[in-house]
Amino acid sequence: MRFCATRGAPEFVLVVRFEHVGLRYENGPNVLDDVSFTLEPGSFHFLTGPSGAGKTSLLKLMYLAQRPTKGRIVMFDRDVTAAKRRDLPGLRRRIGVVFQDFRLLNHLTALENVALPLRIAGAKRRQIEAHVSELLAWVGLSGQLEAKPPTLSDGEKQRVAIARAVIGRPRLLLADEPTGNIDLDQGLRVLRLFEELNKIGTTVVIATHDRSLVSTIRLPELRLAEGRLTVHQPARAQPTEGSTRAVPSRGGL
Amino acid sequence: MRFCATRGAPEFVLVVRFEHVGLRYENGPNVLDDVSFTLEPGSFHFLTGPSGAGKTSLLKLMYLAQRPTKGRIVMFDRDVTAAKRRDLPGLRRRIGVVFQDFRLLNHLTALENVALPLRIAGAKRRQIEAHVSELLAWVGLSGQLEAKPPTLSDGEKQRVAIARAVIGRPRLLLADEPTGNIDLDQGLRVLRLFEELNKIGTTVVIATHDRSLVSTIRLPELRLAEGRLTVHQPARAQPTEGSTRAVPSRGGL
Amino acid sequence: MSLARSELQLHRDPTRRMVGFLIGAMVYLAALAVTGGLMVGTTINRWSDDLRGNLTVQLPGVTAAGAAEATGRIDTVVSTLLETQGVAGARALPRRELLSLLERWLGRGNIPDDLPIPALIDVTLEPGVRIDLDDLQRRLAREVPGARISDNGIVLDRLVRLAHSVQAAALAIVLLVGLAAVAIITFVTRAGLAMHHETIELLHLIGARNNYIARQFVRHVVGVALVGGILGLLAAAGTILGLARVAADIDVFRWPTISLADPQLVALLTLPLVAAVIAMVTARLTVAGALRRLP
Amino acid sequence: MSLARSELQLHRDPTRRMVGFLIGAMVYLAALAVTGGLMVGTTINRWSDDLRGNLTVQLPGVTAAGAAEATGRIDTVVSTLLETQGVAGARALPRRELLSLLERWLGRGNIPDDLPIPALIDVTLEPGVRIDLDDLQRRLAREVPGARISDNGIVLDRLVRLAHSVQAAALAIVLLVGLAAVAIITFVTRAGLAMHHETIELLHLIGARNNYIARQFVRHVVGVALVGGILGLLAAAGTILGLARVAADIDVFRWPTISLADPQLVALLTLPLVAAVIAMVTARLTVAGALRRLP
Ligand SMILES: Nc1ncnc2c1ncn2[C@@H]1O[C@H](COP(=O)(O)OP(=O)(O)OP(=O)(O)O)[C@@H](O)[C@H]1O
Ligand SMILES: Nc1ncnc2c1ncn2[C@@H]1O[C@H](COP(=O)(O)OP(=O)(O)OP(=O)(O)O)[C@@H](O)[C@H]1O
Ligand SMILES: [Mg+2]
Ligand SMILES: [Mg+2]
Repeated sequence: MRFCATRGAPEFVLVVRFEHVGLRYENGPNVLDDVSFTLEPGSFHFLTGPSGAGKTSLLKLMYLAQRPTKGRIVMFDRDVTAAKRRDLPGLRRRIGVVFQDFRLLNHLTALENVALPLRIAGAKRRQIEAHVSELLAWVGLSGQLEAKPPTLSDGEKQRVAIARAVIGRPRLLLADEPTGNIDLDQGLRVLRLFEELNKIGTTVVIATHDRSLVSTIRLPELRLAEGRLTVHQPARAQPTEGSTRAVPSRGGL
Repeated sequence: MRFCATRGAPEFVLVVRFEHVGLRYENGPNVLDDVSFTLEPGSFHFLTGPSGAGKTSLLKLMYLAQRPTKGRIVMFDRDVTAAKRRDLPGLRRRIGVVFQDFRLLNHLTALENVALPLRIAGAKRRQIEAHVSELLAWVGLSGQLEAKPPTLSDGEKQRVAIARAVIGRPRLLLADEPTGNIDLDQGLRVLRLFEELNKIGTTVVIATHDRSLVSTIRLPELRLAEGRLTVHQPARAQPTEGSTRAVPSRGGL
Repeated sequence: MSLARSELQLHRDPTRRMVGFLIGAMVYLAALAVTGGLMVGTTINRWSDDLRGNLTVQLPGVTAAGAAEATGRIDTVVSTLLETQGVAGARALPRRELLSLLERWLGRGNIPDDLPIPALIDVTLEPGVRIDLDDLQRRLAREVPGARISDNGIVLDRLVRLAHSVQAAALAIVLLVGLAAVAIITFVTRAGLAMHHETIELLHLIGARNNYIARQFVRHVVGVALVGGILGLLAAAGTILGLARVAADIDVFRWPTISLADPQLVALLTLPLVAAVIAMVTARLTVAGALRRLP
Repeated sequence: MSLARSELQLHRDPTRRMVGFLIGAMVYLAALAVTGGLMVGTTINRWSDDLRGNLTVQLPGVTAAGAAEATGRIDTVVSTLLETQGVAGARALPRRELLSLLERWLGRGNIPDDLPIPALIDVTLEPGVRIDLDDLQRRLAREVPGARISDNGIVLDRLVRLAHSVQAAALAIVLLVGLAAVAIITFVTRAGLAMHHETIELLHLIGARNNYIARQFVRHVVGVALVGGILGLLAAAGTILGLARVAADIDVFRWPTISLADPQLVALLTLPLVAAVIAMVTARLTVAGALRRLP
């Protein structure tokens, strides 16, 4: 799978910047306490932490599904904590998300599910179809283009969800446990897809507790524990093709 | 967590026996082709295979959510392919299932979700509460007894689902990717829970593609590939406490 | 820390208010239609009752002076009438009554004493009896020359036809509302079950018996239907009493005064029960159908 | 391999038939209520029109012999009346007509020629004019001693009050059905949206604008409302025409013949549009509300 279009100068200097961000759900404890970090264009990170540490919550803040209780969040050089509601859809279209629970629409086929982001962006129907079925073939679902999610295995659903997240060639890709339901082989294949995207400038964050994944592919790691985030650089360079241009982020704290 | 009640002689000779079982969904290809195997009381197996191999489908046949297209299935010494509909609930109550997608009821608290199998079996409310909260504490959710699933992290949901599957001390425990959303530490803790159950006679089948799990705990493995099932014995005895009385199953084929 | 009563938690359902409201509305409409139908039917029946089995016998006019002499003739006719099979009663209209009727047309004080006013005898017939009028006429004329029977047949006929039409229309409306109620409850229950499909499936998979699942739905739907139905009935009672008050002021058409003790209106009290039964049957069938589709 | 028209696929929705049916039913009921109200109102207006602006002037009775002599007096009164402001017409009831009225009471052939029959003059007033009856009475009595005005005031008054009550009741029913329609559409739309909550949330999260989401719901609901409304209206038209045929047979009460060309009935044709607009507004508000609750 090749994402052909490459662009010249990036449209923005910063993809994500958290400044002393705190988050608590109503009458619960603080999930995030004081989190600061920066993601630059073209960076590639793992987001790790024990179950319930707040990984999904952190991603939610990034895909604008949640507002922080305190602190400031800058996305694509814009302060989203102060942004107007009608500016958010534009920002969201630059972000691709693989949800931990897939969130596929059960009444649509795999093809239609993956096509959604293109439809919303107003793409032509012809273009959509060719593009979508190529991508689905790449994740190994060429035989199930017309299958509805309830008839797919969980690993298949996850791959549809991944295809939907990347189809729009987002500037920021957030994947929540994207290999939790697929085996290592397919997991590595998915990672290669993410690397392709990363090569053309997409910033990637993968939340996972799959230590084998983290230890196979050496990437800087955003580690969440007890509401705080620390950045860890890999011990040595990536053992994979060396194509993931992971830019060390200037982490906060 | 200790399951105190132990029984004398088992109520049945065979827990599961598949005889030349085949399964295909309407106008799809054969998912299972000719699967034969036997699970004896107190056995403990992994069920492995690539995504889409039919692991969930095989489990569905065992928890009676699906009827085979061909072949015969015997559960607890009864031919379920010929059983009357009204006899099925009784059989189902002997089976605990951890669903791959959790299937928690969103409008109920964690406590109520876990209590469901006991309520259905007609247990007293008092007994239920103490028992359920002890179990939830054991899986690390003592602080979230009253939380509804939508406010839980995915790992937390999975642990609620696990608690619900084991609360009724089932004779057969089927877990579909039960550690997909929790980290290795908690995964091992959950496995220890399953081992406790296994010790008092519960037959356990865990579907997973987590090779690190399979390689850490050496158990016989039901391997699914291209519609066929093969049984693999572990290279050597279990490295854990030695408490998992895995009985080698006389696999079919 | 406590366990909820029912795992389906249907009482927190978003469709709950809708079901209650719709059932209430249907009961309301049904109650109004039934009452309206009863009222119109009763009214027309009264009108026609006033005429049905009524004959008027008319004797030649007499002046005030001859009134005393006429009394004998009137008595003869009345006794002849009373002997006739099928006649329930016969009453001579007093001369004063006739005079006041005439004054409407002739103006008060304009009736000279020497105006020969016919004697009118109001004859009530036994219900359901058809009398041979020609024979009666002949017999009366033999006794008192000039006695004539005037029949209200045509008016009566018209009114009976009208009564039947109105009652048919009322029945049609009640049936229609009833059908609508069944349809609505079915649709709403189905939509509710569609929302709960996953819950039903899970309960089924972990070994709940069909009865256990159906019971919860039925209990919920019946409760909601009863409450909605009772509220609808109360609203209908309010409306009916309000209309009754207005109608009582207007006796032009002789509307019957509505009494809620009327046995037919008491039957209305069963409407919420009917709604509850419809809801129960619908819910039970729908749940059973949904469960049958499960493995 | 093809892409669906709309990602919400609302046309496969289980609530679809319910929405259509309910809207149809509401339009049906509203149409019947409006028609019924119009009919009753028109009827009573006719009845009262017959009386309103009607006076009867009565002159002392004359026998057949004195009839010719009386004609002069009648003419005097008529011309006086016609000169009076507010009087549209005055017509003496021919003696024959009076006689036939009297025959009802006195029996045919029973009216002696020497019966002094009063002359009655039917006076039509210009609509909306109130005449000083006392003054008129005095003037008439000066011209023709014994002339008296008899007013239909009491009957008229009653009928006007009845007309107002009935019209108020009809209005109340129409309002009620309208409110019920709004409530039902709101509930049904909400239930539909609750079912689609996850879809809406996902579309929102991947960057769909509110308009994009709302448009699909609105288009769907409006389509369903239009179809349901039109079917409901057709059913109502069928019922009304059926009732009209029955009513035409019965002229006892002078029901107005119903003509579907009546401008007020033509207004009924807009009911499906009204339903569609209600549905549109409800859907738009509900979706907007749901989206506002999202981050
Ligand atoms: N209800 C269904 N209707 C039609 N096809 C189905 C249905 N359920 C599963 N399948 C197909 O059957 C195959 C096996 O599915 P299954 O869910 O059993 O796989 P699995 O081994 O559990 O995979 P995973 O590891 O991804 O969960 C898949 O190709 C899937 O698309
Ligand atoms: N909507 C919510 N309301 C209240 N509490 C919530 C909500 N969502 C999450 N939480 C709580 O916040 C904490 C962090 O949840 P989160 O989903 O971010 O964890 P996570 O790191 O993604 O865990 P996992 O690896 O299990 O997915 C958990 O304790 C969870 O119960
Ligand atoms: Mg998470
Ligand atoms: Mg599976």
